[in-house]
Amino acid sequence: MTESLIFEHSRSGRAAWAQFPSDGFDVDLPPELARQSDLGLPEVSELQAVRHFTRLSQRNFSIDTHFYPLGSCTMKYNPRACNRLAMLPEFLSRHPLAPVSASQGFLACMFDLQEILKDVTGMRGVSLTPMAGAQGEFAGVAMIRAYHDARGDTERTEILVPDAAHGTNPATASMCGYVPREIPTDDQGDVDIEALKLALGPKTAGIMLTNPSTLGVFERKISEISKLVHEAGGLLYYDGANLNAILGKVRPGDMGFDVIHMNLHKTFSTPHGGGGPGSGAVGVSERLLPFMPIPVVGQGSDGAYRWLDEDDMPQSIGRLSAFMGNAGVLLRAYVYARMLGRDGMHRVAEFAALNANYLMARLRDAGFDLAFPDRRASHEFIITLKRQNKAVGVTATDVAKRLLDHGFHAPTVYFPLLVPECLLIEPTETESREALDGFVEAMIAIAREAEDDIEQLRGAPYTMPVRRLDDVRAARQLDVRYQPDAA
Amino acid sequence: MTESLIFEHSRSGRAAWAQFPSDGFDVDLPPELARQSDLGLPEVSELQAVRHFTRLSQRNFSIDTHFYPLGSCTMKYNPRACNRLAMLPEFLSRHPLAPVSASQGFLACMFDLQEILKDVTGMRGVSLTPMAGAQGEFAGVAMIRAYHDARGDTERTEILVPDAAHGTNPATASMCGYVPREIPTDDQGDVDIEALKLALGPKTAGIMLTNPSTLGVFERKISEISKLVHEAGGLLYYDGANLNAILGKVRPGDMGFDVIHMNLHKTFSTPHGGGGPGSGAVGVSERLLPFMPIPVVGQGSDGAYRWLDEDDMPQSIGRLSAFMGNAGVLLRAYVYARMLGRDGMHRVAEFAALNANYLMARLRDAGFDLAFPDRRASHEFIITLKRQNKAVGVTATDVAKRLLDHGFHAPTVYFPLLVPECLLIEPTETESREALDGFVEAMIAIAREAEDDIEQLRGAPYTMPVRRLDDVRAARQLDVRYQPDAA
Amino acid sequence: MPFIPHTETDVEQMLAAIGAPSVEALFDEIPADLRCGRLERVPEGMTEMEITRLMHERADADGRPLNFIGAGAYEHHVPAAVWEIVTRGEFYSAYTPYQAEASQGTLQVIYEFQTMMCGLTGLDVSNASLYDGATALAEALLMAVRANRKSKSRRILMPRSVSPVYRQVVDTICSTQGLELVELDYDAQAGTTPESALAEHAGTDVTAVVIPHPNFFGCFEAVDAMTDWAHANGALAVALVNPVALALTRAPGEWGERGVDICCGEGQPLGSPLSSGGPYFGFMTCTQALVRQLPGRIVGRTVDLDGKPGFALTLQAREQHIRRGKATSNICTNQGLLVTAATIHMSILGPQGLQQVARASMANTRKLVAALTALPGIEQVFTGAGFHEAVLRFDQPVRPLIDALGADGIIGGYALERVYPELEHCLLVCATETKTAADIDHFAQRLATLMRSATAA
Amino acid sequence: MPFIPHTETDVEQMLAAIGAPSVEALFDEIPADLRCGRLERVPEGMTEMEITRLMHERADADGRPLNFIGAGAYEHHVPAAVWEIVTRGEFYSAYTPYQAEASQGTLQVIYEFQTMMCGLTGLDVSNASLYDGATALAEALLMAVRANRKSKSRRILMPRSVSPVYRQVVDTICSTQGLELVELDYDAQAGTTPESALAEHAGTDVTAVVIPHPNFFGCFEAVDAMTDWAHANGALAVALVNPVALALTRAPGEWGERGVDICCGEGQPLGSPLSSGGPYFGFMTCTQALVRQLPGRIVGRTVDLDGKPGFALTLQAREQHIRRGKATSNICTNQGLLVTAATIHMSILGPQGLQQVARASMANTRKLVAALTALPGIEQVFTGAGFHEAVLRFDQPVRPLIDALGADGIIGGYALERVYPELEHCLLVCATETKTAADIDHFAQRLATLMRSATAA
Repeated sequence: MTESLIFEHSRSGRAAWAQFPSDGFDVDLPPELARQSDLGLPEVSELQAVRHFTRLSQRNFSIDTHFYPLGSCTMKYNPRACNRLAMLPEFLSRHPLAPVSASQGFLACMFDLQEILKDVTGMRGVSLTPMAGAQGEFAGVAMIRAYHDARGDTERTEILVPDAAHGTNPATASMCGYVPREIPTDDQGDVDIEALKLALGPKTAGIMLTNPSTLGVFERKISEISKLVHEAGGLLYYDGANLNAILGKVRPGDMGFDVIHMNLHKTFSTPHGGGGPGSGAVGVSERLLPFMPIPVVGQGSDGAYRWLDEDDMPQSIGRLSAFMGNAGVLLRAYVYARMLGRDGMHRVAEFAALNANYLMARLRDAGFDLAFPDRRASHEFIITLKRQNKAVGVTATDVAKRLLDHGFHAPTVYFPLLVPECLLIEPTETESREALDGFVEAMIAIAREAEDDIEQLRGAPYTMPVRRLDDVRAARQLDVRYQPDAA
Repeated sequence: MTESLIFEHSRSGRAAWAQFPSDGFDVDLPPELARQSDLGLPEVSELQAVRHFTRLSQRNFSIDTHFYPLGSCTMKYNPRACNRLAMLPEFLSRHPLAPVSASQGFLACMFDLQEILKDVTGMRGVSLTPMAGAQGEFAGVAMIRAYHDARGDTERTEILVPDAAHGTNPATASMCGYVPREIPTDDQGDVDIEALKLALGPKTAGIMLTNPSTLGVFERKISEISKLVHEAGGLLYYDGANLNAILGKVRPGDMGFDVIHMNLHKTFSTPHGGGGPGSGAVGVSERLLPFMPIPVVGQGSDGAYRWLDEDDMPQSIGRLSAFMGNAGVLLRAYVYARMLGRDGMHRVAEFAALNANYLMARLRDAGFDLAFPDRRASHEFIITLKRQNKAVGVTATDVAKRLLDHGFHAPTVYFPLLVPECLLIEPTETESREALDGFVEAMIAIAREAEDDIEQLRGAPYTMPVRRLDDVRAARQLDVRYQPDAA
Repeated sequence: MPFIPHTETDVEQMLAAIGAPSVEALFDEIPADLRCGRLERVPEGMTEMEITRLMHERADADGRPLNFIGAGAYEHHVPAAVWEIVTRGEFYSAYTPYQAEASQGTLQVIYEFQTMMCGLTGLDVSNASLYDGATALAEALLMAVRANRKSKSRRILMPRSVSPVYRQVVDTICSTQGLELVELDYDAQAGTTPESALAEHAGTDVTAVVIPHPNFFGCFEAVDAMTDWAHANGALAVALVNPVALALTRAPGEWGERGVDICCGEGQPLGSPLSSGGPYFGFMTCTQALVRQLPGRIVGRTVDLDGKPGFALTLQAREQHIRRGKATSNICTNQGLLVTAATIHMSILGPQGLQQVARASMANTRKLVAALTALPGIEQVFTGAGFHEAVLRFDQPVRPLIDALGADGIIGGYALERVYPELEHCLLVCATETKTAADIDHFAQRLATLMRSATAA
Repeated sequence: MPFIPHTETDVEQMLAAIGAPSVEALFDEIPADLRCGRLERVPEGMTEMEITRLMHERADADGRPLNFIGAGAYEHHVPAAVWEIVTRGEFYSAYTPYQAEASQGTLQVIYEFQTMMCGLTGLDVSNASLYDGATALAEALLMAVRANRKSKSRRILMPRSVSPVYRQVVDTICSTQGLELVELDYDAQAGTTPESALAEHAGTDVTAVVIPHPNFFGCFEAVDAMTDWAHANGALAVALVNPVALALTRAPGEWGERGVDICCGEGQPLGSPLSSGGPYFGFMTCTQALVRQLPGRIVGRTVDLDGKPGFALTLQAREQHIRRGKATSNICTNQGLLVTAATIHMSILGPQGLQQVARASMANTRKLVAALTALPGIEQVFTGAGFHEAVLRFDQPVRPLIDALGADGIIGGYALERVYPELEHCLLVCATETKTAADIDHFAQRLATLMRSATAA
């Protein structure tokens, strides 16, 4: 059933009367500024709004309702306590510019979180202010730039990026004024060391890596890479997208990275929220400490917490948000970290790896081709439908859409770009073995269907609110806002 | 798709580890008391529980998702603020036996609510303690009994109940040790006055009425009935089930009632919760004041609130709950009452009547038969399918089930018992005209289907998680708990 | 017009469709002399913003004191997930599942709840809940009267170790139906019902015996002996239990030779916040033999037209909307939302969690007793193991102490002397798993200070 | 093992299926010398009960003071329904809607959001949000550079009346891309950008002009003149707006002859609680002509295989996961949950509600100014109408006053002298619709007392 647009429920003169003061207020607006046109907002009752959005919510898959093995996104359980406690009235009503004397409770949480993140990453300093992974990346590369600049080392113009990297990596390098330069991957999924050596030189500002890589495997030559890059005068940037895979097992700082961003909405289980908010805290090694984005929370000798800002950190790359980033997300991450505790941190990677390797083994045994059959899975792995695509024409999209009918969210498809018709599958540590087994059964059924009735498969999904959508039309006949008159 | 039972997700040794202390505790339980058998609780992860119950919730119709015109149940919008504010941490953590000195905030809300309910009902005193409508009824009839007993008037053994009444009325009379005696209804839906006169006498303890009656019409001879019953020495009990119809228009106290219960989960919009909690506050006239159930909130001359209990009200019928009834529900009702305010109270009945009379007119015009075509609807009205049943065999159940497929919850069916194949329809004041129009369209479509394809109609519903259920089997092959070994 | 969606145009057009000149005209069947004017004593409406502020102020006025009181309502940790799910609109704003096909969510929850309560209590059948523990006991006794057809006396043996307010509620509800409540005194040392108290009634017509577990003082009664005594004397055995205690102790269905016939109790410790006393829920389970006497709603599993399993209310023939004056009870509403909370709560805690909560509560109460009886002038009244609660006797009146503690943000316990005059200067105290060693210390220190100054004064 | 569902049996059987001897073996590709030991500085795990208590204690420590501060984050009433729906698992725990068919809820919400933002700002296209207002301004300027192909200078005219932190953020983000930010000073009487400040740059190559509305001081700039000046000088006009102000004032799409090209701002006042500064969301709208330069996600309406309408992400070719190094931005995440909140918030408030909130906020700030300037030693700095905020000059240093007010539970305003050295002893104050006459009185009285004792001392 189609759900009407909220604007279609609108009637002139209708309102949610309990929600605003009705009295007249005397305002002295200059007449030439006064608005004449409609605001374009719907006029509905409170019940209509509640009903509409409640019904819309039911048209989503989510972790709370479905297994959601979206590779590289770490869709694990978001503990409800994190939300509840971050939304205590005092936290919600705290103004970002409230004096430090009225903020010690909040600041204590932020300080503790910084300390925890330092330890789990092996870095010397942490700034919580970046508002998403991509902003964390920006901050990281900007710090690399600031570091070279501070040394007067201004000829470095390139950032090396493996071809398997997230698109944000080259985009970030560009944003920071660098030329991104691709480094190929070898057939085992590791960085091609010879190619790296050729690329390294006086122009090298640094390299952006995630480890395990987006190919789902651990970069085994990381120590060598680190040595080579440092010798060339470059710095190493760690994309924290895959931190969940190694939490408590190996620390980016110990691998030689100079700077790291963490996707707290992945590894620290804050909600993805249908596309955000994220949180991209950055950690740095000793040499980058002066350049961290502000503000950072410090502790005075009297035990009181305070903000460290431009006065304390004059070499900082500066501010990345109007206040201090996504504070409410950070509170959620903090609650999660405290509930996990020391032992829980170690278990994250262990059970994420157990689930990924188990699911990989089962799918391999069921006849699916692994992109890297000789490697351990990290917390995720890749299967490729290249063979089946050739044989019966089935695509990764077909499988993805059909999985929805089986009650599973699809894995990431067509990423990484290197592997044809691929599915990047990340089950996360919070899923039960039965959920994984159910997924395997669905995959087997779909593989069978691909052989028996490819047309049926291509028509999927059948049980969603809509069938397969026309993306081409969406881009060509752009309809990005409701215009009743145009309809 | 079937949703597994939570027990089917259970695996020995699994748990939601963050939810309980793991350390050993030293307890000195006598060994002969120690439990050996399983507790019979499922062993699941927190995510499994969250996912299971979130998915189960989606298998419900509710006000928040559907128009729900269930006659006599007043399924109107439950403002979210009521829930939010009743669940402030301080209210949730308040122990019922906390000293009065630490309870003034809570008691102020209860006192204010008593005052508001007194005014809207025109009664002299209110006790909030009954936990549901039926318990309010019990309290009311128990007070009638206590009143007669206190006067030494012990020969009154009968409670008169119109044949259209809710089943709770005669059941309550029985519970209080009275013999319920039915009074017939005339063909206009009013009490048969002649029959009433015949029934009244020295055995009459009182009469239980709701006005408007369960037939959806206002009892026009209420003043005469009141006079007759009082002259016979009986008291009048008002069943508050239909109070929504007259809020701010006419008050039970002014109609001559001696005692009333209010369904706060109807008129004051506290949530029905899938079958409770309700709240059945009672109001009384002067003569019944001493008999109200305890505790009641009083105010001292210093303005401080305190509990009135057996010491203050020695003639009270006593306690009805371990503490003071459904306090959290009362807080919700209080917030609702304050948001409505004086003017809002009047509007409740006005728009409930407008919606009911409009929907009645539209259905009549669409060819449906009204049970009382010559009467105004109150907040609800009855249509009867007697004619269509005779013609094509369609039943009220068929229509009810098919409405679900159209996205509407069914009205109450087969109640009141007097009207064959009836639907009791209560749209409430919070529904928009478009919702009512949509319901009319669905009813027209169903009526057409009944003529065109009765078999199709009898197979409804088709779009729910299950098709029509076998109630007979449910009662005969009783399966009221999961027994894995028995399956 | 809070919560009214009508526009002026709507009103006009709707009145036209009705054929009425005005909204007022819709009330023309109400005699004019009965019509009320403005409700002057109802305050003007507030916006949500205004009432939010008022309610915050009132909540703040009461604060969140440190509770060392139980007496029938227990502060336990409730996982955040529980109420986040319970208050989802689909559960919160649904009605009783009369249209089963559109209510499978609520119905399956109740079926799962019934299964859990049967498991915990060791009995065959559970209803979908009653109002609270006290009314559940009243309903259990009315049920016992219906079920025990051999007994004509309607005499119920009721230990004084049962909560005094429960006994009051039973009295309110059952007195009109001719039940006779016979009190059994408790042993002044043990705090439990002595064998002799029952023996007195041997050979008389007793309809049912109530067996509290633990009793109001937190003490464990001789449940096996009491159950067997009831059966030997033609009476039904009715257990009144704290469900958390059952995580550690034998199920009522296993007491004595045959187990109890009916088990009931307060469900609040299973996921309901303290919330000033409600809404909570009462639960009731019984043997298969008594199912048709069980009051309240019951959900059964059945199949649909396609043979697929589904859930529906069943055995409705017992209920008031069918049987009217002859129903097993006038109960109509249950406490569905609290049952939903309990079902999620029990699912999340699981057997290990509930056991640990029970253990921690027992251990903490023991620590509390140790800390307080270490103070001069305080001694424990009853011997033997206890669950959740303990009775302490002070060398001075306890009410002034409670009041003074209250001013310090400590709810110090429940003064027993009003309801048990013989327990002068006695306080019922409780420490659940929510209390830390530091909390207990804090309480003990404050109390020590207050007692010293009271003695000095 | 918090949040781990595995039983011992599961682990054994899963390892067997993998063919690995132990969980440790799954990490055998990590060089042994890199492996870390125990994370000693991470504290031991806490149960949910324990962390709940800790967080309550920390929240209590900060309290809920009375806010008279805005400066970019505004305390508005948010209907309870908003966050009860936003935090439903289906919204809360979903990812970016890459699988459109399984994400129609989120996608339709964003489409409705885009429609509302286009309506409010009077422009053609909206994206699905950016991180916050400050980064939205930075992205808007980067977009202007891409879009204004005629301009080669990358020079941006940036009024000093734009929030100082916004200017800092723009500097952080844009400095690496060669943007030149040219500051325009404000008029010391009016608090707005004088015509002369722009006129200085006439005839030079200007890429874009930033037009704050209202500006940081709460003053209304000459938006029409500034828009027209930009267009007359080959620059794009970039509006930076408070969306609540747009409920009363002309839409940026209607400013000047042709309207602005890009509009951006902080979405927080539309349903996001203050929450210590985030998560909020930035919004951005633009003319149809610039749509392909718009950064961030965009949702479009299309049809499915059956021709039924549905929603999907569109124009993804602009984004980093397709264009990589050549993307319009590295932005990946948006602030979906806050957009959901804003969409529900705007739906519930509607046009009347948003207008009343704007009116009440304007009127309350005026009342606040009147109450404070009635005190000796306080005067208003800028003339002319203001929205939400006002600048007051004191006859003494304001920091000690703010600190003293803080101790009384009043957040008294934002001290301007650090970011505007010329505004010595100046305070930026704000009173939204959440403040009552009594609140304003209370503030004024406390302030009067403090100022008297400061003067006396």
